[in-house]
Amino acid sequence: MFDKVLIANRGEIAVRIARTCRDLGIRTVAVFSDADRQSLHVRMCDEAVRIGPAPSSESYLVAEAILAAAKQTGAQAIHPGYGFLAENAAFARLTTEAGLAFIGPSSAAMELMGDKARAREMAERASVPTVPGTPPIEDAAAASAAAEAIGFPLLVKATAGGGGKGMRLVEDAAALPGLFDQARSEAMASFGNPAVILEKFIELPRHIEFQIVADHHGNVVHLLERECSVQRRHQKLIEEAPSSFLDEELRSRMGAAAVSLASEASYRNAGTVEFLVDPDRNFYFLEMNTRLQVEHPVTELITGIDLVELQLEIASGAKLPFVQADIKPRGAAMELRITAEDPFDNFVPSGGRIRYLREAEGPGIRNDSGIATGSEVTPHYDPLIAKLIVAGDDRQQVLARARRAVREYQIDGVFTTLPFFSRMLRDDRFVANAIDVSFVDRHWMSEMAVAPIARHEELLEVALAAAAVSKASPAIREGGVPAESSRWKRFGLEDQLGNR
Amino acid sequence: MFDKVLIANRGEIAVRIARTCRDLGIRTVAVFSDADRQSLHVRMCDEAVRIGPAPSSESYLVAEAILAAAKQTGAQAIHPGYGFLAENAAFARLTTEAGLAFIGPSSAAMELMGDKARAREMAERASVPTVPGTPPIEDAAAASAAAEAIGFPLLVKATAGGGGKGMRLVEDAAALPGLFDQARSEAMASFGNPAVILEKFIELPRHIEFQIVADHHGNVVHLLERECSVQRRHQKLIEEAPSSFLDEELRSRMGAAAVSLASEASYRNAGTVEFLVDPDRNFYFLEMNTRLQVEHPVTELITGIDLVELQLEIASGAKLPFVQADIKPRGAAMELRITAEDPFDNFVPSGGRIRYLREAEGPGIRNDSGIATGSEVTPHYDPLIAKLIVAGDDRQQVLARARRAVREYQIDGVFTTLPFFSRMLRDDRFVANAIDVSFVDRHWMSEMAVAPIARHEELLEVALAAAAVSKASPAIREGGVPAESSRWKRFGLEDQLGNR
Amino acid sequence: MARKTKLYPIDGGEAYMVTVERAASGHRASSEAPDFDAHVATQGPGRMSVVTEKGSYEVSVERRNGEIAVKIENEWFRFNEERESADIAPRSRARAEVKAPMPGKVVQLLANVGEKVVAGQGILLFEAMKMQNEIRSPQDGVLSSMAVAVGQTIDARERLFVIKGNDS
Amino acid sequence: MARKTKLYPIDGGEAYMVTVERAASGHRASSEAPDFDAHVATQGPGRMSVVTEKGSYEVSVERRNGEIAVKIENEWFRFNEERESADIAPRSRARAEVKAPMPGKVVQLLANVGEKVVAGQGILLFEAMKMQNEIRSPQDGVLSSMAVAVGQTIDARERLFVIKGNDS
Repeated sequence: MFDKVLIANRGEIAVRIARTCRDLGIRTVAVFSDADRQSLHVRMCDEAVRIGPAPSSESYLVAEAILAAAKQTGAQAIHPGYGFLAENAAFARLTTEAGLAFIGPSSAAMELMGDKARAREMAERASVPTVPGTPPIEDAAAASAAAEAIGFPLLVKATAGGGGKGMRLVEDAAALPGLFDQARSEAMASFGNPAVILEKFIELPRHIEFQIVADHHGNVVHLLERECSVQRRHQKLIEEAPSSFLDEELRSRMGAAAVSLASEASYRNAGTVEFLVDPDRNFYFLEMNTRLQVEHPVTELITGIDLVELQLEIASGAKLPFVQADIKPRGAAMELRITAEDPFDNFVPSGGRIRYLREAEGPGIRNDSGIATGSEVTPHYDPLIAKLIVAGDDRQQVLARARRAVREYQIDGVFTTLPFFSRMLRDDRFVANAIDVSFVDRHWMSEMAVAPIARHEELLEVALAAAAVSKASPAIREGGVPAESSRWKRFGLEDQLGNR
Repeated sequence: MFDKVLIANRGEIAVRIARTCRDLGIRTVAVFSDADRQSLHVRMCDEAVRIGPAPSSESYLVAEAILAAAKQTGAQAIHPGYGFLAENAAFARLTTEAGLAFIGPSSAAMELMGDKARAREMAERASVPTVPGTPPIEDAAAASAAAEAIGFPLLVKATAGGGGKGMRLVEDAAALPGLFDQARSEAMASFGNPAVILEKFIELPRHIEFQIVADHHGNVVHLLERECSVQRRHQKLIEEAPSSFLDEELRSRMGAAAVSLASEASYRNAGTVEFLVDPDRNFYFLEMNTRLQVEHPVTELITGIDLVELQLEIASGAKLPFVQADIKPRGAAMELRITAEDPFDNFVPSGGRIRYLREAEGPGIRNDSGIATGSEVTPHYDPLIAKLIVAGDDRQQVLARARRAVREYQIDGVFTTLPFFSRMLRDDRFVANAIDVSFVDRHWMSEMAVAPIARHEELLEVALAAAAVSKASPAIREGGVPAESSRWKRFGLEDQLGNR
Repeated sequence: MARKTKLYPIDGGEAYMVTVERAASGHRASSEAPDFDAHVATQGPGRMSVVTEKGSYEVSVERRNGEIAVKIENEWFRFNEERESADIAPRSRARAEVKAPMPGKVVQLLANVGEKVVAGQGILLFEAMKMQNEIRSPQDGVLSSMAVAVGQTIDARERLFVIKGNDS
Repeated sequence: MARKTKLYPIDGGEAYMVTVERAASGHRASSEAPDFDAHVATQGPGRMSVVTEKGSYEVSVERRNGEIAVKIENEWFRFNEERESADIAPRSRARAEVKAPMPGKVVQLLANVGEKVVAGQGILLFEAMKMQNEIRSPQDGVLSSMAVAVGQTIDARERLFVIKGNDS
């Protein structure tokens, strides 16, 4: 095992990795930008090296600076966390060339999975279902014939396309010829290339992913699934395991598909195979993430495995200490991503100083956080500040504990997604797991965020009492914060107030 | 199940009970003294009622005030926690007579177990081993004969005694006659009653206890053991489960003894049977605690059972949802009791304001705390302010995580037992579990507390840097605290400083 | 000493009248409409514990620019300290310059220079902290100038665009 | 502006000389004996992060009565801000009155009135917060009066006993 590991990341994931390293007696090296000198991850590591100014393009994304820090401190391995350089194949290669272990897959596997076309090819070779589609099609008649095999609804998509240009949703066979021609014309106009393909349109899909781990000795095991369908514009907000949408048969087939893909790709270390699952329980390979996921703790809680420990062991050459049959879920778990965003204002990011922090605690609660009382939330990085992870015997107990924990959790100084969770965890559709990846986009701002406050009259009285004491008693120190870090300082708003 | 429960307690246990109630949708009523208006348990309950001034004799110990609060709020049941009125049979009876459920055993069972002689009788009837002893003995010859059956060393103890008067430790048969006569004379002089008994002297015993739960339908199950041998003057400091001192055979026999005793006593709800275990693995009934224990979370972590939930279910008439064969330990757990005491000054209590609190978090960590940043630790109540509970696959992982967690845990404003844990968790003897109940008394103040600081030179440099910046930069806000709540305000010390 | 305190709903309805007086361990706050009687204890900046006959509540209070925002159980209640008179009510100004609130990148322009816009209308898409956000017009008027282009990286407080009011 | 700062070990050894200067995000502190160069960042009252070539440390600092106490990894380091001169060194005073530091109960008397006692000697056992603690003599002298009896309940600041100094 390594004696010293450099953690090429910041925030909650750097803190989380440092904890397991310390448990294993491994010394940790933090890297930090000028904006992060005060950050929790610097305090939680055994050594710390400055790598540049605040912008990540000048610090956390600079491979040379990170490798220099590793060399300077004598680190033997680099854990990239997620984001930043975690899926940068060139960084993985440079790390290995510098004689250090990269805690993740080979750069070749990262390159392969980073290329959507090659990843899809690999999935097909591994007999993993992909979204049914055609090669480029030239005319409407051929399209109609091909459409029979795919079924409706389907998408006509420009091969050179992006951003919805040259794309048409086709509901039935009658509409195909017209929309096919429109798409070709638009593709020609937009990209100078009229080539289009047909692809099955997955309606109301769920996002369900499988955690896999693979050692350097050819062993690949999946650690069950995570249901991640609560998303806003493709950003996950809540993840849970197991998915109550899967039965044992489907779980077993999807898990086998994930293992097969990883084996085919000679994948090493921890990775995640993401699938879309349609309401009829058909699943389709979406992509593979070649790193530790934000949501890995839910898998840890239902399997009892420390994934970071396993990553370190695999990277140092150990064999997997279990086989597939050993992996049995115990209970259920859910992760809530607490970000510094205002869910009532379309999740606009919020910066400022954490004036007060009291995390939820007690039975079934795990906290993976990157902040503490006094921390500054700066605009430079991802707004994820803390993860609240809840375990229990079953989904019902997890939901109850999560509701309690969200109510208990106190963060003053920035807007957070806690109010989103407070309402979401009580939503009948979420409680019934009757959701899909577009649920939040369809229902939050238009309906859930504007729904009246429950127990409004009762809470209004309390609010009036508190506001009146605050106004009437200048002796009481207020919750005011310096102008440069105010919750009110948000997009445009402060300027507007200033202009009044 | 109940709709509303009054929690007749304060601090961490009131908070912990409130959490499970909220998980179950049960409304909670806090009671508080004037010293506790700001306390966390008031903020964590759904309702709160003042029951009197700060001294517990005028608030938390006043049965009438608590029953009046229950009546006023319409609570259907009272959870007493531990301490205060938890083992007061009269309070349990008054509660029942007021038409409320008492979440604990019957007052009859509490009275029985609260009387040491009757409890010992009950144990003998249940064939549970007790410390071997004799009835009162009149002369040295009879004593010598009786001593043969007990073996040496043994104690000669005045039946009317207490505080060591009329007590002699006898190492061998030759010494018995002389010491026997001395003890009788001293007993006569001290208590006017020369009667003495012989009792086996248990050398270097461990304290190992079994959690039992019993429903109102005659079912009794034990939830395995807790090793609680790390004690200072009979105050537990660290508890863990399972005990690595027990093998399966002994665990099974001790567990059966605990169940047998509870059955014989028609015990209901949760309780703990405490045993002394000698180095030869003989065990002896010590006493039964008729309430939830401080250290119940270690049992929760190795069994996956929420004991407070189970208490509430039992009290509302439910049957135990498991049988003995279902109870299998998963992994290991350890609890560290963080008290406001200075371990370097003989554990003298420390009061003050919690200026900064950051609990340890991450994999395997559970916090049950009664404080938050800004809390006052007052001299009125037990100095236990927080419990750090650690779970893992086995004792080795638990120890590693506990060391990490203690290092990570930050409390400013009062002295705490964290430095004790920091040194204890690295002690070879503790790591090997080669301890007994007198270990801390024998080794802490004389040896471990005065051992040099590890990595002294390295940390001294850091201390000098921090102290120099603090002294040289008046601009930096200091960690000074108001005089009335200072860490320096301890027994005698402040007055002495003031007199200089 | 009891003191009457007025709080104005943010939406402009009738003012609430709350009586505040000192009490043991904090303050007592009471009102007739709505009818309540609360004990309020303060612990640290902006953190309060409120106990009424109905329940016990943990509350966070923030004050800024004459507004009092109260958070209870993850719901927000907002009041004005003073009634905004007609004189100081928001109105269209001659010129409103909108600046970038934090460093980021311009992703898309949503309005063209010379276009009539209304208050709250999105003018450009701005990416910061990995998220896209609309920067909106603070008032009705005309988008008179655009200082940035798509793809441009912007520092905090850099000017983005100017809206000329209808009055001007 | 570099500034030399002296810190005196609590045990009275040689003073440490540390140079402090402002630096980005905090201060730089350095010394020749022992030889170190540290970056110190402060976050909130008494909380510091120290980064040296050897490592990264989280530190808590408390100052009171001319003493600076530093906590690192649950170990304490204590310094005096000023060297105590012979003039202000602790000495026996004419009379030292010792009061109860918190409410509690007298459990046992450990010395008799008229008895000669030394600084640090236990005078009585006091129970508070469920724990028994020795109240000790602040100086050498004679236990001249005892204001309390075994079993008596005492309020905070109530007088317990008086020690008369040998000088008097």
